[in-house]
Amino acid sequence: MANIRSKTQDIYSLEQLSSKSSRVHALHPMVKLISTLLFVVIIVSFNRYEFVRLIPFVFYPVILMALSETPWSIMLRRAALALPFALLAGISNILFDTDTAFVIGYLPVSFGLVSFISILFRTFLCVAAVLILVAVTPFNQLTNQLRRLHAPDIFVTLFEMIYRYIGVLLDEASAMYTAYILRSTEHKGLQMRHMGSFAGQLLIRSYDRAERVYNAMKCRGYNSLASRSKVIPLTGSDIFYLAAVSLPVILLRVFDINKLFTAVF
Amino acid sequence: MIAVNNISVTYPDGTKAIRDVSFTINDGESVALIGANGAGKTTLLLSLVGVLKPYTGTISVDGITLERQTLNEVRRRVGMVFQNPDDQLFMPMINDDIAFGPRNLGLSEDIVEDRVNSALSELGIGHLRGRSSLRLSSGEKRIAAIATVLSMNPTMMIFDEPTAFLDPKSRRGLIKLLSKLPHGRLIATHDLAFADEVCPRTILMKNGTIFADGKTRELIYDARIMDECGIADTL
Amino acid sequence: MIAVNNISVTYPDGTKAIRDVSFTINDGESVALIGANGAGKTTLLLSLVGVLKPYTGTISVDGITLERQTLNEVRRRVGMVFQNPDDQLFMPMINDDIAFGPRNLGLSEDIVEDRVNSALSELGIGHLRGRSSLRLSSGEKRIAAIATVLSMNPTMMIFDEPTAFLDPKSRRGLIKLLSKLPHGRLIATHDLAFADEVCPRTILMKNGTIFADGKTRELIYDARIMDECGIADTL
Amino acid sequence: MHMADALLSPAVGGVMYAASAAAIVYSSVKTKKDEFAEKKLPLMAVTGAFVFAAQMINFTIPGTGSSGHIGGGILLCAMLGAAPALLSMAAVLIIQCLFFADGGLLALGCNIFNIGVIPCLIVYPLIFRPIVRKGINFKRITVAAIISVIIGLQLGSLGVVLETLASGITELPPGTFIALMQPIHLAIGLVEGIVVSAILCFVWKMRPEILESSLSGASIDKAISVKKVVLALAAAAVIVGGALSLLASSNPDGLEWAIEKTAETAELEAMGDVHDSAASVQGSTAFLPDYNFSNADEDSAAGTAVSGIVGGALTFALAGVTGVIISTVKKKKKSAIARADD
Ligand SMILES: Nc1ncnc2c1ncn2[C@@H]1O[C@H](COP(=O)(O)OP(=O)(O)OP(=O)(O)O)[C@@H](O)[C@H]1O
Ligand SMILES: Nc1ncnc2c1ncn2[C@@H]1O[C@H](COP(=O)(O)OP(=O)(O)OP(=O)(O)O)[C@@H](O)[C@H]1O
Ligand SMILES: [Mg+2]
Ligand SMILES: [Mg+2]
Repeated sequence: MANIRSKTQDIYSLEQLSSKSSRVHALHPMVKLISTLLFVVIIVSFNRYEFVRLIPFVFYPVILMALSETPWSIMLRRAALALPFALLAGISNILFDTDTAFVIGYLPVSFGLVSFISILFRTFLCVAAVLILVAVTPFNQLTNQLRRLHAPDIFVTLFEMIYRYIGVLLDEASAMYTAYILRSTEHKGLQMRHMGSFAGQLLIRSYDRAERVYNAMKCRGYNSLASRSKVIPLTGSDIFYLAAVSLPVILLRVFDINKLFTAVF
Repeated sequence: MIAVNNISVTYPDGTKAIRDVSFTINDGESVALIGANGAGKTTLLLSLVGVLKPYTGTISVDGITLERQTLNEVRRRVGMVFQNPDDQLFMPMINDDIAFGPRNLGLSEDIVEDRVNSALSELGIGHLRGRSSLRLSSGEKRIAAIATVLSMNPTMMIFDEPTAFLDPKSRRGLIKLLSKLPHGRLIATHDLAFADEVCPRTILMKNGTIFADGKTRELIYDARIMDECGIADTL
Repeated sequence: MIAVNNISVTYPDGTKAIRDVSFTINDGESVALIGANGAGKTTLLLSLVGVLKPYTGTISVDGITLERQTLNEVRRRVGMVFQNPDDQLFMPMINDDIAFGPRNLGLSEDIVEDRVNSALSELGIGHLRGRSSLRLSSGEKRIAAIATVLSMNPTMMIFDEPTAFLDPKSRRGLIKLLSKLPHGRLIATHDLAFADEVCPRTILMKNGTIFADGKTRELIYDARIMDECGIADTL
Repeated sequence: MHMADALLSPAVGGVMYAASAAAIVYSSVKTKKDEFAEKKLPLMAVTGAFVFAAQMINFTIPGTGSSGHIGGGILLCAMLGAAPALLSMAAVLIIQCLFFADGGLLALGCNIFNIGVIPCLIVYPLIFRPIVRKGINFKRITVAAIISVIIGLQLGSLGVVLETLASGITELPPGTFIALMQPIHLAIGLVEGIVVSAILCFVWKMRPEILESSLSGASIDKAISVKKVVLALAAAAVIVGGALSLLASSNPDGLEWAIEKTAETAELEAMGDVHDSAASVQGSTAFLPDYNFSNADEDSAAGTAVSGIVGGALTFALAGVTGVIISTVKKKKKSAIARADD
């Protein structure tokens, strides 16, 4: 089950990335959250034919990934994961939207193709933005911010605990799966008719684990869903970063920089 | 000081897991709890911290009788380290886990921070602070789990099979660590050599009752006694 | 017979878990695999049954070289008992679990039934037949897990920390059991006393390489060698 | 079935965010009122993580050779009850979005709604619970699980279709889109339903008390009135949707319209006449609104296209160079520090 192992690996490598120290890592988590959201919303607000106007936004991931030392290999792998759905919609655009948008030399380019490329490129930009966010922000800082945004505390704590136990259960599932395939020599992979007891076992074991976790929590005085979060002060560089990201992004949305170029040259 | 008087514990399904058990552990004393699988060790430990409610009998800690109203007071004084550290480390980062108990006590963030720092430094694991428990070694997880209890400033510590999962070196590290901590403690274990090294006194359990309570050396090397308890083995 | 020739195993993230390891285990031979946490024991075992693919080198079992085409043949001959029996018992009843392997070999129901019965009686756990693994003790689970492998009629058995979770008596039972089974075996363990009793020969691992390979007695009592492997401890 | 950001418009994303947020807050309040809330939290967490892990386990579907995986909503509901199940499912979806690139940040609202709210707050109380509550047994569990999973998946994929169409990113005609999505999800739903029912039957056989306790009177879902949930969701959606569609209605591109209105930007003047001349064509054929491609003026369109492509290539190159420079400078600095340390 390479699948399960690689997922565990994914959490692990992000965990390592987010605990590095760089200027971007040191920024206030809220600032990073806001600028990421702003970036995604702006990207998505372009209509489907505006590929050219999206291009300058590539500076955002390029600069941030370099500053935070996030490797491109992780980035490309994730973009590939997000691709299938985008491809489905994009290809259908090629099929259905066949009017010619413009002609390069003698080669007609359809609107469908333009929107296809633009959908793929948007996918890349959005995935990159989210990846950068989690690669430069330790998980507990993210959840702290959720608390400060008054997300229900029970939900945030739940979120933290699920994140923690995903790693544990993935390890268990992958060990069970290995034990399974070692004795299922003639078949490839898990058979559907065994899925009930296979997953059922894992589920009951998880249930018993929950009981033990609950005991461990109670022993350390857990009896309320009280809110707890630490306030991190905003610094000058946080405000500078917010401005440095949002100004260009908003300006690029309002002005068509390509047009300015054409006007100048 | 923990004083246990004639407690019996019955599970909802009717299993009588503990029957009429009494003993006392003084401050600073180190006691091993030995018994076959299913003898009732875990059940006994869980009732000491009020997770399971005894059917009859009383438990008191530092003179405070364990009841509904004193539950928090008792849990603050008696810290329990669970058998599987993965059950005890449930927050994303180790420092959150260590801060979990003190925060629940309602301490201010400054004091919580202090507690976390001193637990980390006392156990010599400052480097684990911002790490997630996701990829710690078994030995590191075990020590982190102890830190989560230490930060509550307990007077008494309870361990359920602390040497499980450890390689010989980490096991040795744990023994060194325990010899440095001043707390009174009760340690359920199958590792007789470990009990011998760490605990001068042993409580032997059999089928939910106390079969013997005395000097560790005198009990675990006595083949007849060990055999009667169903844990016959040569060291 | 297992022959391992210069294998190296690298995880997808670049961790070089095994480097240039070679050894041979003859039929009926009993070998302990000892090393600190993270030394690469589990990785080595998993590559012997073809779960992990070595980067370089070859593995052969009874003269059959482990490759994609011979995977089934090799797994039929080499049975692996996992560290945690819970991972290995995934069917509703113990007898389903034991029958699982033989059924997948395409054997007729009669033969499957035979195999189940002989595995159960060989291990003396006939009474567990119709029980669910969810309600067994740790020791019973361990033996049931061994039965699921035994029913495949392997020539070689591989164990990953078989004494974990066991009380002294169950551990003793396991030792007796192993001495009765005729299979060649490789046993990864942290339990040095166990290795001493069960395996005349020991392979010592350190950082993914073989540090020493020789008589168990000569290795585990040699404080200098054990210290260099990072598992220094007195028995 | 996870939706991606690239296929969404901000308006649709925003509406669904509001609806899902309302559902989460609602479920949090419900869960907290439950006397077992405290105890339920670790249970919710671990079963949530279970659903995540179980989705990684692919199984082979007999006779087809293809593989499937389980859906979590109904399974979680049966274990936990509706409101806690929604919270778990939502948390799992957020983690999938942030850490595994499954579904986008803006699409999170849609995904929580399609995969969480629909099965947990609508299908479970209306279908699963009534069937099973009459008296729990293997047959009822099986029937209830299969029907609920199928219906949940049908509604969910319909949600995907509607949300995508409303965003106007794809050219697929609605009929074709639905004809493509629904049958596929019928098949998937059947397989998932069978697997979920098998898991629940296993749990029922081994530990009947688990399923009983989530169905029993002590559980919270009794308190959940479907009507109230639907009303709350509708209200949230109408408010946000109304605000956003106000912006969107006068111009296909709401955000741009808003920006133009609040700050009389120079953009309009700059584009000036070209924009005007193309405007009529754009209106009828949905031309690039900001682009001066027009059939009437092919030469200039091609010219702009070429300059656009050249400009785009230059931008990419420049971005690449910037990245390389930053990385190099950082490396140099690092090795300088390392040397200083020696
Ligand atoms: N939740 C439960 N419900 C019913 N019976 C239980 C429960 N937990 C434990 N028991 C039973 O109570 C008895 C004591 O179990 P306990 O876990 O305390 O033993 P133990 O000494 O800790 O064993 P081990 O060495 O295996 O950890 C056993 O017979 C066990 O089957
Ligand atoms: N899936 C994986 N991906 C990457 N590295 C891994 C993976 N599994 C194990 N490792 C690494 O490979 C090395 C060997 O691990 P392995 O589990 O084989 O050690 P071990 O000797 O079995 O240790 P233990 O005594 O704790 O069981 C360790 O450094 C470990 O961190
Ligand atoms: Mg126990
Ligand atoms: Mg191992």
